[in-house]
Amino acid sequence: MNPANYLILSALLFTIGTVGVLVRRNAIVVFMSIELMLNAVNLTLVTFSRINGTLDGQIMAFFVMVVAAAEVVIGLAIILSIFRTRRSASVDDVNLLKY
Amino acid sequence: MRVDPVLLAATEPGGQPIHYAAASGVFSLSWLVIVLPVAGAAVLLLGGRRTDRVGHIIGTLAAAASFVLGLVLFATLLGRDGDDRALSQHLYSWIPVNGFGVDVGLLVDQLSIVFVLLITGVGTLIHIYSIGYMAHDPNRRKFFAYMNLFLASMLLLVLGNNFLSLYAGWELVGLSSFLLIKFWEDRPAAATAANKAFYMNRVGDVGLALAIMFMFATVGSTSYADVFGAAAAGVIGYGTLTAIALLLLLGACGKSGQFPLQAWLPDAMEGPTPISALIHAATMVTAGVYLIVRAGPIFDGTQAARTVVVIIGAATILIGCVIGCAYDDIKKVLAYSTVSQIGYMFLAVGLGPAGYALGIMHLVAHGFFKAGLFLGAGSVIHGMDDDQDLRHYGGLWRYMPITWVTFGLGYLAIIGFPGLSGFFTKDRIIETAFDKGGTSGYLLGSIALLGAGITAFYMTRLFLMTFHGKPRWSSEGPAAKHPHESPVSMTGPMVVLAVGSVFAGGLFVLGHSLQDWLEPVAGTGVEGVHTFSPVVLTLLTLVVTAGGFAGAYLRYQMRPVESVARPDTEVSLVTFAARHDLFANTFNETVAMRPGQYLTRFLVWLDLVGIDGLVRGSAAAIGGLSGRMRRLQTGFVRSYALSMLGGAVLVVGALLLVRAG
Amino acid sequence: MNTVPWLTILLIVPAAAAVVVAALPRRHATLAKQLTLAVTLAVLVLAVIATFAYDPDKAGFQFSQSYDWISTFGISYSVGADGISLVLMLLAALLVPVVVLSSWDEVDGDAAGGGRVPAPTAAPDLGTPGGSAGGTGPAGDVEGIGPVGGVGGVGGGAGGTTAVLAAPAPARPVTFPPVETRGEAETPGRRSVPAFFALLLALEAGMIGVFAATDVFLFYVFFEAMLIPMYFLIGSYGPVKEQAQRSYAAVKFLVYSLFGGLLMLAAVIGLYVVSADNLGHGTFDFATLRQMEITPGVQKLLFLGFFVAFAIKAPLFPFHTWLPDAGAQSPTGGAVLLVGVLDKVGTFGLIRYCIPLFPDAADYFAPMVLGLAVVGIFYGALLAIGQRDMKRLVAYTSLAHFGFIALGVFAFTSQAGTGAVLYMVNHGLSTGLLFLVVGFLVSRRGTRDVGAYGGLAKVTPVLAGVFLLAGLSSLALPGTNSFVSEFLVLVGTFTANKPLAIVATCGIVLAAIYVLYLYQRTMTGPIVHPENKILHDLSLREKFVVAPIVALIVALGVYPKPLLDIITPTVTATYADIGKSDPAPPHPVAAYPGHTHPVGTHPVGTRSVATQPGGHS
Amino acid sequence: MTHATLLAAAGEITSTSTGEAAVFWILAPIAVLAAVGMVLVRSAVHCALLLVANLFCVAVFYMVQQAPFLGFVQIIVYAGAIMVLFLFVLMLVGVDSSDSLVETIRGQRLGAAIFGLGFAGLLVFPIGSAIDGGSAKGLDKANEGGNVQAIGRLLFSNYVFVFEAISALLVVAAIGTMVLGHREREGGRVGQRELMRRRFTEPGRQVTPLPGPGVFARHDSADTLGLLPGGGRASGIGGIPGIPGTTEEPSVTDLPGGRAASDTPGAPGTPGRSDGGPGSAGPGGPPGSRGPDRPGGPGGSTPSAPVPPAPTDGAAADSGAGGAEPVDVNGSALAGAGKGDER
Repeated sequence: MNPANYLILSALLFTIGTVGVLVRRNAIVVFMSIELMLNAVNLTLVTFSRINGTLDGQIMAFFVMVVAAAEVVIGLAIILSIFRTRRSASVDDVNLLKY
Repeated sequence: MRVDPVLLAATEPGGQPIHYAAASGVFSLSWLVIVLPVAGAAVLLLGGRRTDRVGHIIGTLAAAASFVLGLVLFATLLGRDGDDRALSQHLYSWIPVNGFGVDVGLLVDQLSIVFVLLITGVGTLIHIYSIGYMAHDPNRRKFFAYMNLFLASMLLLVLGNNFLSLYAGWELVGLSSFLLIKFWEDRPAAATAANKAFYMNRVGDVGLALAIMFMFATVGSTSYADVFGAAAAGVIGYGTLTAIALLLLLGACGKSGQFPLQAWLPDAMEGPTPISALIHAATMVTAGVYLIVRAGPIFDGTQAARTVVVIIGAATILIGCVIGCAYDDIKKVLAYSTVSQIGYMFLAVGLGPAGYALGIMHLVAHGFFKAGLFLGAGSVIHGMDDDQDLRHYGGLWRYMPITWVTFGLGYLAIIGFPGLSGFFTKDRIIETAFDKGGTSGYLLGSIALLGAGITAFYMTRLFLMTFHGKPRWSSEGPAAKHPHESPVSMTGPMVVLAVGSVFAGGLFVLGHSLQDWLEPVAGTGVEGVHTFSPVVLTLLTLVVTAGGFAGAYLRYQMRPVESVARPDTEVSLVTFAARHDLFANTFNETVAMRPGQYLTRFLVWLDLVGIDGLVRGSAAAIGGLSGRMRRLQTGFVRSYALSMLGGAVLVVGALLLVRAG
Repeated sequence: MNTVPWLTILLIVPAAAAVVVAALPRRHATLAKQLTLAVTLAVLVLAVIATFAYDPDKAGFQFSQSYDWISTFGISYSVGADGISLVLMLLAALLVPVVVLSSWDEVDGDAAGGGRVPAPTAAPDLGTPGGSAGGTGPAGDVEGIGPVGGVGGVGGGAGGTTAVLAAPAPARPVTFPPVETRGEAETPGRRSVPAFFALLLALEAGMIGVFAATDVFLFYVFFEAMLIPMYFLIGSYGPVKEQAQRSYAAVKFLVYSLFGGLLMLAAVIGLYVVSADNLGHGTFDFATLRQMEITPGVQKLLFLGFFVAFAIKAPLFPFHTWLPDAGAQSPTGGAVLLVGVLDKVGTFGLIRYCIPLFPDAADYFAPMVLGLAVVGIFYGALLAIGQRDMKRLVAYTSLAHFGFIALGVFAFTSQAGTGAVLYMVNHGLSTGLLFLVVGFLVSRRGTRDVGAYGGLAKVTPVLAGVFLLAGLSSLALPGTNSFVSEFLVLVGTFTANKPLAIVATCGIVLAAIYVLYLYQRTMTGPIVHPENKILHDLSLREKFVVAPIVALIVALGVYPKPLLDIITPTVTATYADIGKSDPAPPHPVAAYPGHTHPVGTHPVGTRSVATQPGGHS
Repeated sequence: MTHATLLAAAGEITSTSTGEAAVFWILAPIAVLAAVGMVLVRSAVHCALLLVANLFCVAVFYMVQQAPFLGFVQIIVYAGAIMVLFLFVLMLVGVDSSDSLVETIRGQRLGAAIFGLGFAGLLVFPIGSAIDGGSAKGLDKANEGGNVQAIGRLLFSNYVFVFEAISALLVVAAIGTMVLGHREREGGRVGQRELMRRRFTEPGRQVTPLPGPGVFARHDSADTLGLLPGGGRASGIGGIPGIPGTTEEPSVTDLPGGRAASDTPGAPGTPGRSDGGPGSAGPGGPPGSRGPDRPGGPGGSTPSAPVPPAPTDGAAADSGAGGAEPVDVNGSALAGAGKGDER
């Protein structure tokens, strides 16, 4: 077993998250996909932390989590308030800002 | 005022240096001759309506003061030696740019002083005349201001000691002429005529300007001394010399109303009559003659240019005469008479040094009698309530005797009645033309002779139709006319001019006085072999003149004159052509004006649709393109995310490729 | 020794005043006016003092100052004046107070309204955007993308073209249906007076800066910075009723200028790169750059970058179409400054930057430029003759004049070059005056259409007189300032290139036609329109506005020596620097005994060569 | 991290313990499958659950990789707090809603597939090619004295400013959420008494509680309202004949768009409500649906309350009584419309 496998795994997870963002319309699911991507990144950071033998990667991952928490709070609040006004949580419905 | 102590020297053909002595004494005041009228004009123009009441007096005084100063200068010059009569005064440095150092300087010599006297003298008289003539015009002050401006410009023209000063004066007289022709500017005809005059003058000015550029490019200077020195020393190539001469001639033609630029002069008669007398008869239009005489050293070096001068002179004589016979407008007849008389002068000066003095002589004499004639015409027009049509006159001698007498004397002078000015001056020109020898001599002489005959014809026609015969106007009815003699301020100058036109020619010819006076400038004509003896030629001229007179007398005195001209359809082809200025205007319109208008319209279209269309087209293309492109901005976050991912793939791929490669 | 930082003072005073004036609340309009006038007059006084402090016989830049600005790229704030830039700064400093005074009531618009007669809106001339270029309008669905929509969205398609073709030269009332309805009745009162004057002040600072800069990058910055106030002057303070046209004109002006400016920026950066290659360290310092040898191929590219920017700015012939629109849609003061000073930046750039920096390229492209110049002379004149919109007409006359200037600059003789620089000043005066007078007319009558006038000389004699004088100066009558410069240009060109000079000289006939034809149509003849009978003549304020320019026009025509003395050494040095000397006349005039003028033999003069060490020569 | 250092780092990786390998090879497929499932399943709740599964897997990986602190934080914060928050919001928005998986943007799926594969390829293959058994330094030394302590030391020494900044960020986020969630009260404070009075006096107010989600119309009475399959109510307040099939169908089919059909049981597979493309998402709809009192629909219909429980929204328009109301075309993705698609 090679630690680099973690990297491949996180690459896969990241890509899956990306695709999720692209194909899902429900804002909440999109948001979850983003969380998935963040996790993938965190996994990378932790793996590299291990490879390099320093804890900085873990610290970084920790910060990412905190930021993700903040982001989730704000993001969900936004989704809610959009839902309140537009009766919809579909990202496709929020398309007024266009040509 | 700094007086340039350095002598401007040049070599003349004989190899002796000519000195333009530095002006000193009274001559250091010669700038005042110009500045006085400038000051008059400035006071009148800037003073505005405050100077309305005294405007005419100020203007006249300025002119008169200038004249007096001119007389003083003349008298002083008389007291000097013959070779020492050219005085140059450096005033200040005008356009100093490295090699191109043009100064404002004056040259008082025999030639310019003659012109100074003519300009200020006749000018003063006409100022006085205008006091009466323009008495009822609300803008009389402006009129006098413009007249002063004209005097100053004309004096600058003749007094400058380099070609650029001359050019400045040249264009400024054009301006004054423009201002005065359009003086009654609410008349569209006047405005149009003024513009036409300015345009055609400008065409001539281009020639003059180019000539000056040639001089600078060839000689490195524009001052008379340098240019003439170089011309006389033969260092200017023949081709260049000819080019300069022809360009000068173009300028002269424009200013003097010579063929092919003669069409503006008759139209210029839209201006007030005193203007016609001063500018368009006596002074400005003769500037071309002055130019050619002044530039004598240049023309001396190029026979070709001189031939062109002669041809133009001869052609213009005939053109002026023929058209003069056809018009019924008193001022237009006089205008065409002016054209043809200046043709005589051109003919004379084109004949070389032998003719320079004759040309000047005729010019001065013509200045007197033609100014007198115009003033007389003005008096008649004034008396006939601004009616200018000869066919509405008749039998006026009874009502305006002074005008009749003075006009008559001018008339006799112009047709060359023995003993009067024209007789002496014009006959000499005809004589010299014949003396040129060869076929060309005969041809030119014959043309001049023929011109004299036709002149006699149309002037007699004019005189008879105006003052004699039965009145073709009525003193009753709606169009009642009350012809009356003009006030003293008008008749006074007429009398003076009449006296001048009687005696001037004789004075000049007696003992070759003017010729001798001008000799240092104009050179001496080689006394060639006479083709005919002078006596024979004089008699011949008299016979031809008498023939012209008789023809007119028979036609216009013995037979009644219709008060309405026959319509164009019933007159002969020649008359028709003459009435239409020998189609000069038609020609100008067809060749220059119409194509110009079409070109202008085409260019306006081209600018709008072509050039600006290109600009706006590209703007519209970009606008349209962005209109399409913005459709890409769908508003769907997921689309944007997809494109971001695509971008990321591209960037990462490219990076990896670069690393791998 | 000059220790006073004249140029920086000249730059800062109006800039600071602009900020102050801009900060004034709207209701303090009068205060803003007075403050602006006072400041601009002060700047004028300072500029005059600086001119006296300037020593024309010293080579190089004077009043120089240099401080590091962006030292990483060798950019510095460095200013300096030579003969060319000094006179142009003087011109700018002179024209701004005149403009301020002339615009006194223009923005509030009530005081001038005393004689204003309600008149039909100006029938825009054939060239206004109304007549859309045939079918080139953008698709109809493109709307609301700003002024571009006004370009051709208005378009009558091909109909516009035929209408133009079929239109006879006289009276063709062009209506503007879609735009006119869109241009809502904007009252002049909605316009901020302090902002207007602040813009003028900012413009003045920009103009002085662009002439004073001796760092190429700084020059570029000022070059672009000037556009901003001008853009707002046109876009916000143009004719009240022509909302669409004026924003069209403003955008056109801006886009044109920016396009050229960007090309120049590329060339400026190119210069930096070249200097980094040549000198080891990149620099934007003009004095250093001009002594640098650049390979001809690179020179050509860089030259074109600068040239196109300046040709647009000036403008020269094919790049001119923004000028008539901008000129017509500017407020009068803006038009005066636009044509009087702003456009001079183009011609100034030609002689200051294009020639000394890229001598080989200048040599190579000179025939092209000269050709464009001559075409421009005739093209501008003919189009001016064909205009019915007075401001457009004046703008087109400028095109002809810029042709003369470019001709002089690229004739490579000291006479022509001096003439060209003097022409810049003179053109600022004469065309400025022309614009002012036209502006007076328009403010009285409310229309720019020539057909609405006629016979005004009887009603407004002083106005007519000034108008004529401005026109005469424009056609270069001797005795007015322009004559000296035009003749110098022509004579200088003639010594270098006879055929071209001969052709160009013929252009002066057309100059007479466009000026006098305009005068004839507006001032002479009977008064056709009854509204014109009650127009009032110049007021005292307006007389004060025109008086200094009139005086200068005559004074510089009679005695141009002071300016020539300032200009000539610099111009001579510029040409000497690139190895150009006046062609000597073949005739050895110096051989004449006792002749005082050493004309022709050493045309460039030894002094100038000696004073320019390290030049190309 | 450049490619070169990546390779260098990878070069040092050594084989790890078999225990770890076992854990990895068991959990990695699960993690991937959970992730894929999250993307594919329709129900948002299922998505959330699958994500939780994934998070757990990842947490285990953390622990295996000598990051026990992070692993627990992951479980507590992510799987615990954050996912709960998600689910909470899901409930607010409508728990019974599921996504339509019909793609509405042309080429979106294809593009996503291509670029996704490309991206994965770009990420994976360089790494895969770099795997040739190096040695990882391991964190044994760094974790001396405990992972938590080590992280804490770092956090409060090297990263103290970042830490503080992050704390500030959290505060800002909290405040931001409050701002976003806050709604200004219009008029004065309305008490219980007033609310009650309004409930009974104002026309068109809902007296009874709204039906619970997922309750179909077994009966339709004043206290238990009938619910249509599409989420709409079968009738007005206490309207007896609200049972589907017995109510006037035309009033349903009168509604514009394919909406009615999709809500009708007989038309499965019709593209969902938002399939009309962007154009149908007119801005006019949503505000209208918020209007507190719509001008009376025939029969004193049932306007939805300003902040209704989930099922009442867009579905309200389905009822024949509410037919006068412009259709809330872009109603809830989660609530009403999804139902039709689900079939």
